[in-house]
Amino acid sequence: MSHSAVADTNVPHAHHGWSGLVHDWSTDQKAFKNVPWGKAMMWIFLLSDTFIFGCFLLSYMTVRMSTLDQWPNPSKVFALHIGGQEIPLILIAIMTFVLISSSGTMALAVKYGYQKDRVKTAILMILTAILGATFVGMQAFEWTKLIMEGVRPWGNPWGAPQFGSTFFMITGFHGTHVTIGVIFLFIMARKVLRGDFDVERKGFFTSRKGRYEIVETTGLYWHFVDLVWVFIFAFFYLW
Amino acid sequence: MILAVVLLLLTVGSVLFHFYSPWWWTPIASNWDYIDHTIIITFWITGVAFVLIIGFVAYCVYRFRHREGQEAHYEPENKRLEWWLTIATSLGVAGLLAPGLVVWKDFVTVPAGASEIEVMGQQWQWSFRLPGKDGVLGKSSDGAVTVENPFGINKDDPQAQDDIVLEAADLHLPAGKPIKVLLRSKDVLHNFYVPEFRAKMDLIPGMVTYFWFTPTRTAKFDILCFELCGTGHYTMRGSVVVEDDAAYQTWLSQQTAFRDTYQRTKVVTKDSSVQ
Amino acid sequence: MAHAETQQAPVHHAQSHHAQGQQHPIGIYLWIWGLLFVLSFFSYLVDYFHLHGMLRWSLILLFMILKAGLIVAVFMHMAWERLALIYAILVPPVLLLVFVALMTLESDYTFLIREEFFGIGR
Amino acid sequence: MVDVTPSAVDYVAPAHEEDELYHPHSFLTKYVWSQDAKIIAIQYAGTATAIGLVALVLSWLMRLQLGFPDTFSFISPEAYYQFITVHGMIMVIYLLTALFLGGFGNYLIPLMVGARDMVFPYVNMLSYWVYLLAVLVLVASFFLPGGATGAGWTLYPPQAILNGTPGRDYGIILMLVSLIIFIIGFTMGGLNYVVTVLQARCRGMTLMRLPLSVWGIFVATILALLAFPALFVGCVMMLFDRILGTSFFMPRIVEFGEQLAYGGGSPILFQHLFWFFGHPEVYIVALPAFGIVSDLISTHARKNIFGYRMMVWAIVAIGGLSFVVWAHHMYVSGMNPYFGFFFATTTLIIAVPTAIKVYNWVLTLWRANIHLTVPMLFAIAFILTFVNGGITGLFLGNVVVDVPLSDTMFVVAHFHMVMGVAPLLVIFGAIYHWYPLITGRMYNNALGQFHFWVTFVGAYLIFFPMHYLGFVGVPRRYFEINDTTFVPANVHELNMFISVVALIVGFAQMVFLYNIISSIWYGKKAERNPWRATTLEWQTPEVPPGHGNWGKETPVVYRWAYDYSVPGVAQDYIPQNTPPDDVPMAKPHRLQPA
Ligand code: HEA
Ligand code: HEA
Ligand code: CUA
Ligand SMILES: [Cu+2]
Repeated sequence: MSHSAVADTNVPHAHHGWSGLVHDWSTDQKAFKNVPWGKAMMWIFLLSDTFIFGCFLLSYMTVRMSTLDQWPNPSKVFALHIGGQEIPLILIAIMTFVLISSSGTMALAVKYGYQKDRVKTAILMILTAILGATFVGMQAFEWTKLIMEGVRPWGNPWGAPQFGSTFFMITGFHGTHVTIGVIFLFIMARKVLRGDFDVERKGFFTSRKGRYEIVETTGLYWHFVDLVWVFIFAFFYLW
Repeated sequence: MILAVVLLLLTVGSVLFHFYSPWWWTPIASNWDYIDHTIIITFWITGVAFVLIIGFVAYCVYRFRHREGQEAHYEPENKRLEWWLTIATSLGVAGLLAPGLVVWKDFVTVPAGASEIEVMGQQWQWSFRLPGKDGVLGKSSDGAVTVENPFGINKDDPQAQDDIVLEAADLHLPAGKPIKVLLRSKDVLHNFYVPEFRAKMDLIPGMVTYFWFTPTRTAKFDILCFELCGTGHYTMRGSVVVEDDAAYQTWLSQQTAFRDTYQRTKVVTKDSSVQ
Repeated sequence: MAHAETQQAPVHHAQSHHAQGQQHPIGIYLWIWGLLFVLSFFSYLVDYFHLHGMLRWSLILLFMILKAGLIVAVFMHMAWERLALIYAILVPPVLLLVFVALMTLESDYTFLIREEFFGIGR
Repeated sequence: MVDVTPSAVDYVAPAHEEDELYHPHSFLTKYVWSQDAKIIAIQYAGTATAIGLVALVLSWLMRLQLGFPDTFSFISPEAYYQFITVHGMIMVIYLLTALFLGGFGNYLIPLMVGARDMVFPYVNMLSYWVYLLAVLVLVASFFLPGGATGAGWTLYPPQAILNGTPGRDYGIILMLVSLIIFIIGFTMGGLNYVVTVLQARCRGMTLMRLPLSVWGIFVATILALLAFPALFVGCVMMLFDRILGTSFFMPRIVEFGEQLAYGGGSPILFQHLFWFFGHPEVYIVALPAFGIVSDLISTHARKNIFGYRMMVWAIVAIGGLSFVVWAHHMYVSGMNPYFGFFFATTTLIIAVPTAIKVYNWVLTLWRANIHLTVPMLFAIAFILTFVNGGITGLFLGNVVVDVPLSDTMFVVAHFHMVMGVAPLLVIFGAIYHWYPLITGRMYNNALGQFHFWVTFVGAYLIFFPMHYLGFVGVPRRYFEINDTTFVPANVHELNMFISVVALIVGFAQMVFLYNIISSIWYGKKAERNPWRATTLEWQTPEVPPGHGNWGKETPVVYRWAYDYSVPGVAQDYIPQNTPPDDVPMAKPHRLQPA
């Protein structure tokens, strides 16, 4: 191996826990020992993104809690008729499982990436992307269904107009994140397959050498999208 | 050298300006002289800090200016000094905050006997509603607001019948009695402020906000809108007449109750739509 | 001096020769994956059985936090990161929680006012 | 004491270069599509200054109207409201935020932490072009039917998107879109700044050895990354309200007698989102100024900054606290009245760390060796204007005192003094200070002095008396005040005075521009390190620093940034990268004070 980029050189074994915390922050060069630049950047971006989704959800909470109008019951709204029976929230539940599955495949892709198993990594990433695309497809189905039933961003047949507004806005933003993730996954999978990270080929956007840690960075983003869904599921669909 | 002088001049000038300039608040006409007192306390505490700090800077600039052979002293920290300054500042802040919070408690707690009035803002004029003889405002809702019924008063509410609606007219208030002002808006944010009363609050559509005060001085005052509400914001004026109880009662007895005004406007609008 | 240490950490610590970065047995990922499925199923059941009130909310939040925790800790490898990173990422969202808490109070207030003044006639 | 000793480093870890840099080949990639943080910095600064001049001209027009009402027929009320809105928005976001973080951040961070460049130069470059796009979109709004928005820089709905407000058709849409673009662009840059400070420092550069400039910019960037999301969300939602007809912020509304299709939303929610962003935002423009001014004072007073560690912790504390004070802008907004207690308390608590910073600047001057260079003049002027403006903040923060003063000219005076004047003075000081580094030339000293005196004294004369207009009760955002029961006639004289001074101060800025532009060619050649500063940016092998900043080897840092006038040393400063053995000693002396 030519270059040990990930292995930062000044991680002292002696420092763990609190003393490690103090140590890491008070030494030179890096505050996050062992963490490459791209990964650090992704974490901080996700922190910022957390505030975006946090603000979306909190706005949703505020309008929902302060309106006098009836809030439509999501359990009913998102129910599907399957075999003549109404099953509450079933589509959303399936979407949840799809997204979680994609998180699992992604986690494995990261693992194999670090083992430099090109084929396995790429296959798992593509699988992740396909699951993600499936999720987006189901989302599209959901939107179509609601629109057919008369839900609009500015109103709906069942109560507070903010129901539609927040639904489209929050799931829309989440869906956009998923879509971006899918695109990046395909791009990265191609790079993995082509062996870019074995020869440390330069990335176009980063103008830095490509390494397998990019798989982990992509993974962080992907898991975050899943994480956001956990909150949306709890606060939008289960409330 | 010049800088030190200019710093001093600005500081002293500011203090002199404070005491001798003709620009100061208008004489108060409500119970909120507590607010004025708090401002005075704030002035003293912060003014002293300002003069001391800038005076010190001016002295240093003069005394430690670069001259041949001048050498700076090397002193990275002085824990004790820093602690003392922190404590002194905290005390200063506490001295500001304590009276402020006490008065705020008053401000948000409406006294039991306060009579309610309602103010409605719209682009760009004021309307008012007084409770009438029964002293209670009738029920209303934002959904029922129409041109004929600007407050969206519930026509079936018995307590609403004697309410007095003043559209684009002066508001009258009796002196010496606490008033709870309920604020509503038809369209956008506005803010009800009479500088002589010292108290203000925003009007929010779809909400009711409030503040309270006791007018203490009889006169006619201007009401200004203090929240940007569109192009006509600066023209959004009204008047409030504070008068003694006798004069107020006389005025009150000349006003028409809601049940009558409502009938009348309805007839008028019907007529005009026929034409 | 606080850092009188003179050590220079060895370059390859805990790293096999052909692999780098986070290395964890595959079992743990599969196990967490399963747990996430189970937890999601549970939270779905909360709705399916029409639980409500405090019970519903505590279960929703419980499952939510567990799921979120597992994803962040294991899938995002937070559990194996050094504390410096963990705190840098986990502390700032506290500000968001303050915001949420205050907005809860605010929307309650708005609702009560609206209910009191405009509630009639709806 | 840990890191403020003048002695050697504790340990030096082996070098660890992440990567070599890209190499630009053509003129275009070198100076236009450049990925070099220093070029990007200049692009940012140039754009910010250009758009800042637009805002300056707008402020003249506003002052003309306020000083001489009924004189200028071309200033209609609509135009006036468009002017204040765009003036405020440009000044706060497109000028100050962009200049401090995009300009100074890009230039100083890599140099001061001893890095070769930002960690991801390509993204950094994109950041600038996206920012430029945001500026262009903002400017475009003036030229569409209906013109720019006149909703006030706070953009409060419902008013911002209803008919009574100028620019309601396209202006507001472009304003919101421009902000969204700005936030996206800023995020790309901001991530770079943060990661560069955290992960790309040179050997020996611990956080507690960073110059305070870097600390200020660093913490401000973190604030921005966490605060802009709230604005982003608010903008998106308002855009939907305007375009799609959703009702996030729109309750039931009867506009000019007509019932609109909105209902049930919460206008006050927007205010909370806006100020959850807005208050940290004012510190985003204040913290870099705090940091930079510390370095200016220390360098030109030839003395270490007093209480460095307190300074760092104060920056961090102010940054953290700034997220829990936002509703002090909403005391009279009709929010839950009990919030007043909470927010008044947190707001006044912020005064304590801020006061510590003031004390430490002032104590740095004590027993110093003060060179009254142009940058130093600006730095000292900053102290006066900032203390003055900060103190009026205490008035406003103390909830009951805010009740009569809110939305009066007192508020306008407060934020101009503390934001429009104080940080701007630092910007000027900083430009003069780093001018020799950036251009390799000296500015014209006489013109610099002239610029300083007119700007400092003038700005104080504009904004100090303005507070008293607020006491009188003159409202802000009034096209004209006309006759009232409480505004005496002499208020108009004061307004006239303010306007005249504002025009003079404005024109003095042209002298400044002339000075910095003409000195690029006609200034006398600067020495390598004309201020004899310790920080790394002055220690580069080439001046102005070349591509990659450091030549072959990145520097190694042995000491904090403030080793000025160390006893027993032959010169009155020791650069951060001077090894202990190379320090020139005057006479045999113990290096470490006991
Ligand atoms: C750089 C920008 C900046 C800074 C640093 C500040 C600093 C402060 N601001 Fe200001 N503020 C603005 C920019 C800024 N502000 C803007 C733009 C607005 C208006 C927005 C709009 O509505 O358009 C505004 C409005 C504003 C309001 C709302 C007014 C209203 O609309 O009604 C309030 C209220 O609390 C406030 C308070 C404060 C306080 C307490 C501080 C404190 O941080 C100040 C702390 C500093 C000091 C206190 C001075 C130093 C201390 C000493 C010298 C020691 C002596 C002190 C004691 C004895 C205690 N500000
Ligand atoms: C940093 C912010 C900043 C700055 C520098 C200024 C500078 C000035 N501002 Fe402004 N102003 C705001 C931020 C700022 N303002 C904001 C946020 C509002 C609120 C808007 C609203 O209500 O919605 C406002 C509103 C506002 C009003 C209130 C309007 C009203 O409410 O009716 C007035 C009135 O006099 C005014 C005047 C001026 C004047 C005369 C100047 C200056 O001319 C003062 C003198 C000049 C200088 C001190 C030098 C400035 C130099 C440059 C800008 C040059 C460019 C930069 C470089 C070369 C690096 N401004
Ligand atoms: Cu109504 Cu301003
Ligand atoms: Cu603030």
